[in-house]
Amino acid sequence: MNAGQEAAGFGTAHGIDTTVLGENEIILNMGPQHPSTHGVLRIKLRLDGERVVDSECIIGYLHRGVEKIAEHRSYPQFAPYVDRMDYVAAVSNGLGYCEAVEKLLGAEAPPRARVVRTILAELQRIASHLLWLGTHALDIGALTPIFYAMREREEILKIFEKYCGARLTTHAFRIGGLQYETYDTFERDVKRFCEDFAQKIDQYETLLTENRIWIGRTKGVGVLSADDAIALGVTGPVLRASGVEWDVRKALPYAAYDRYQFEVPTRESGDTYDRYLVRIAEMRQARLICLQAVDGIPEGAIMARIGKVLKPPPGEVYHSIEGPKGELGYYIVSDGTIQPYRVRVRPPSFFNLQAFHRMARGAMVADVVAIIGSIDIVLGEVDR
Amino acid sequence: MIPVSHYLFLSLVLFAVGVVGVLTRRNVIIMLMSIELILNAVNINLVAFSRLYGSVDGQVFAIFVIADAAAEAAVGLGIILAFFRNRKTIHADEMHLLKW
Amino acid sequence: MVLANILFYFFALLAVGSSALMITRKNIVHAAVFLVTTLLATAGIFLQLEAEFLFVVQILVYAGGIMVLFVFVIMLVNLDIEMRAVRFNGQWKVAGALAFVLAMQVLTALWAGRKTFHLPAPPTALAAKNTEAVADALFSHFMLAFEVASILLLVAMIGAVVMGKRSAE
Amino acid sequence: MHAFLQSVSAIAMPVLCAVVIVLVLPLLAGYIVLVERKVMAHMQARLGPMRVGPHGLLQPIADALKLVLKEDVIPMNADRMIFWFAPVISVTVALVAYSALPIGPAFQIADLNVGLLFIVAVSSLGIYGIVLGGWSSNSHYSLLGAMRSAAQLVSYEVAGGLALVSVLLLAGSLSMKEIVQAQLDQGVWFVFYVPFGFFIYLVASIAETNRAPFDLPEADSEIVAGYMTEYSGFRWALYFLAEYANVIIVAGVATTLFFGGWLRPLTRYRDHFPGTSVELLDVVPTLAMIALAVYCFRLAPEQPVRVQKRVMAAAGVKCLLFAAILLASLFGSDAVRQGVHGAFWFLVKVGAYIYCFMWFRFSFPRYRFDQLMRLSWQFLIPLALVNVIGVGVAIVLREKWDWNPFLSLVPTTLATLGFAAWLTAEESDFSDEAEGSAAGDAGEAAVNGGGE
Repeated sequence: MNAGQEAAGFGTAHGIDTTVLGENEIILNMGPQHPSTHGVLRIKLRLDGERVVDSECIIGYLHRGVEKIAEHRSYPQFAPYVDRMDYVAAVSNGLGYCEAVEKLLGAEAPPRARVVRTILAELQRIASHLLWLGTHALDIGALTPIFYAMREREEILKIFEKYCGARLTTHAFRIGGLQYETYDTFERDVKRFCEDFAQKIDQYETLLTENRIWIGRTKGVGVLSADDAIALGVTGPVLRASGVEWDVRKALPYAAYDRYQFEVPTRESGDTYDRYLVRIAEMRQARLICLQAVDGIPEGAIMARIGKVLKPPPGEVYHSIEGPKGELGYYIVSDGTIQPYRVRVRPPSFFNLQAFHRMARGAMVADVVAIIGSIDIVLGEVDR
Repeated sequence: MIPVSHYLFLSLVLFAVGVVGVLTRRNVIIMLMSIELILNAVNINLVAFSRLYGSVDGQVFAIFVIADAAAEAAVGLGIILAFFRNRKTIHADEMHLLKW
Repeated sequence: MVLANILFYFFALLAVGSSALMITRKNIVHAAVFLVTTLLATAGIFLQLEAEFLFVVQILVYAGGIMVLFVFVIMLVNLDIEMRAVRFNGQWKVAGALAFVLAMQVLTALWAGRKTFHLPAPPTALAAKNTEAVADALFSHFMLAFEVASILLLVAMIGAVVMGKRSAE
Repeated sequence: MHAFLQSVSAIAMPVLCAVVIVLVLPLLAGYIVLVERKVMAHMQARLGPMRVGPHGLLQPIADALKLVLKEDVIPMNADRMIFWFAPVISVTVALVAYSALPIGPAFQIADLNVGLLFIVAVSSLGIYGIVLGGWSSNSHYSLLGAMRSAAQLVSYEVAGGLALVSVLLLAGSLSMKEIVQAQLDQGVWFVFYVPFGFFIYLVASIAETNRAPFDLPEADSEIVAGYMTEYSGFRWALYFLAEYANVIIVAGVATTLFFGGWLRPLTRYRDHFPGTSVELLDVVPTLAMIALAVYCFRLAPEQPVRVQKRVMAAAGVKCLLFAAILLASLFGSDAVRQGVHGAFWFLVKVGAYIYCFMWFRFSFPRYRFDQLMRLSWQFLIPLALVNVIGVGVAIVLREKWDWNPFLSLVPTTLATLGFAAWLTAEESDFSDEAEGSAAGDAGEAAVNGGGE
């Protein structure tokens, strides 16, 4: 391994050498059943006392072969499956898939559908970040924020439920647009939520942002430099916390994002605290987008005319969106039949998790937990 | 009243046990613990005589002994730890090189 | 005072028994536990001798401080190797002889002084104000020794820090 | 034989107290857990236990039953003897410490003249239960928890002990009863004399009892459950009991030393009801209990099930019973009145202290280990030293130059405050250097966040 690769964090088939342990070193298996590995992640830590000398993420406990399943389902049939990848941000997953297939078909959803998609996707971003905030704070030992976060998330899930009948794995969109028209009080619900939500974020920040212990636990912990982040393919809030202003919504606008004003929050130092601040700021931005969008939902059709049986022309397409956790991409190859020839998902959690090894070196066991939390992984997406 | 000789006898037994421990065990930590036992036996003696003569001087001595034991434990264990780091053993028999 | 006498023999037996177990256990943690028991039994004897302050100091410093340090260090060193090692070295004869000689010496002394060694009735003033009495003696008559002891502790502390510090390997 | 009987009769009352403590404590601990869960729930915008009994009043009993009946798993490679013994050490030690705690002037097992030191000493033994339990489980999580615990307890004992010294200097005694008496004589709770002593003890006592934000030995999100990871069923319950027993102990010590123990607030206000010897303020406990009873009775009809209605009403009746006892004791002898009312005030203060513990627990994230150590060694211990020296100076001022006792301690408090500010500033300087300009721009979140 040359020095450049080492610097970029590309190990050769990386694994911990457990045969030779230094004095005072122990191997600690964190997970797959550990309260704060957020699912069934297993991390093998080589510890010197409480300091991490080396780490290895072992994944695959939740592998369900989602990509393989796609090859035996028709395009619309596969859409519900993508909800099960990042199950706390199902709407975003569905959005990415639907838009990718639309691109493959050469179709485009009507404006009304695109705006509604934007609203729901941004609400989903807030919901996902709320869940992250709660569990992250819980990992660091703050018991209370999770209940506040869940309370607000519940409001969002209620909106989803009223819209499409499901709360978690929503399958809210269809290829070509929306299946359902918005319900009567949709605008009012979204607006009321967004208006209340501003002060709710302030509440969370009161509990955490300037708390000495919180700062002590997160500042300078799990630092990821911008170069490392880019080299490792890290995206989303983790990347932006390292100072790289990259957001698919701005760079390659999709849905209706080009219509709205919003900022891409970034921070400089790329530590856990910055990732926290970036996500908090993103929630505020998502709220602003929702407020802008909900005021002028265009009238019109919600479904494009794409026919009953979807047979995209042979070819391939890559489409990515900015999911709550980072760039969520779908690479779909069509052979002209009703089933995709190959679907490859670029899950943000999987790539972000790669940075863990780099962040955790030299950290303490308590920091490991904070770092995992700050990456915001969902194992359903990592393992697919 | 229990005659003071009983206390002295108890002290003697503990002292002897401590001596045997120091001389026979190979593990340095246990040797150090045996030394603590010896100091403890001395303390019983001191306190018993303090009680016999109705003066607290013996107790004050015992306090000094405890302070000494604390110092000894701290330094002794420090040495043991350092030794263990370098040689991966805490056996007295293997401490035969006069260097780390 | 019958109860007090019973207590003495109880504590004495406890101390002797657990000290004997202490030097024979294979597992160092067990040995440490038995040493703690011995120390607590000794503390009981101090209480029975109406040295209340020393009783508390024994628990606080010996059992609660020094022995915790021992246990801590025991956990730092690798026990698996120890469990398989030979427990005793070959100095039984020397140890036995030395212990025997010591025992004879003390027994002779005890025999010689058997007439004088009886505890007088407790001087109540001493018992009631034990802590104050100890403090008075410590900070007047034994002031110099006290200061020396504190310097000793300081030196030991620095020494322990230097020893325990990881050298730049 | 006569001597033996005499010594037996001498120990009858202490034994009675001991039996009461051993019997009541598990129940009390169970209900503290219930209160903790309810308080936590209400702070977190939810209800907490509601199903077993009205408002979860019978939940502790159900929990206890469950724990006793659960399977008791011993890991295969555990050191069985020590694994079995460690929780027992924890509980025993915690219970022994109660023997010197005066719950009211009458209810104390032994008024040792080294009472305070005894409590501190015995509490320091509790560490063995944790360390040995963690070690014997033969699990890495347990061992990490045990090591954390050993280091943490030893460190915070120093800070807590030094905080206690400041009170000892003021009271001039180690006996718990005499410390309370000193506060009665000097007419002020010592918390007003040495607020920093109290602050340091508060922090140290949270750390010593392994409560959040210092609950590293059992930090569930990091090392699963620390030293308790491999424990289950009854043994686990013993650890739990020991933890809450220790909480009550430190609360009791803080109450005795800083909040006047069993003394009623406003001890100097001694107006009587006309024509009786009953003091006006002595009816407050009775009224409080009656108010509680009324509250229970009002809640009773709102309960959903008949059983729950009855249990709620029974709780009200129990409160009335307490009120009656408190009222009746007013007309009894002085000793009875002080005994009963002293116990009431003591328990109220202990409860308030424990409530603070809970409040902290739900508000703060957890410290990291190095931060925890730094807090103790680089902040609390120097602060406590300055405080103790200051109190010594104040006593000299008071005794040699006849200063007003309160006035003499003002410089001490100010000096300690200044020192604390200096230490804090030093620390943030240090972290500024270490981490660059990152510190202090937390408000920038709002800048990035935009707004309307």
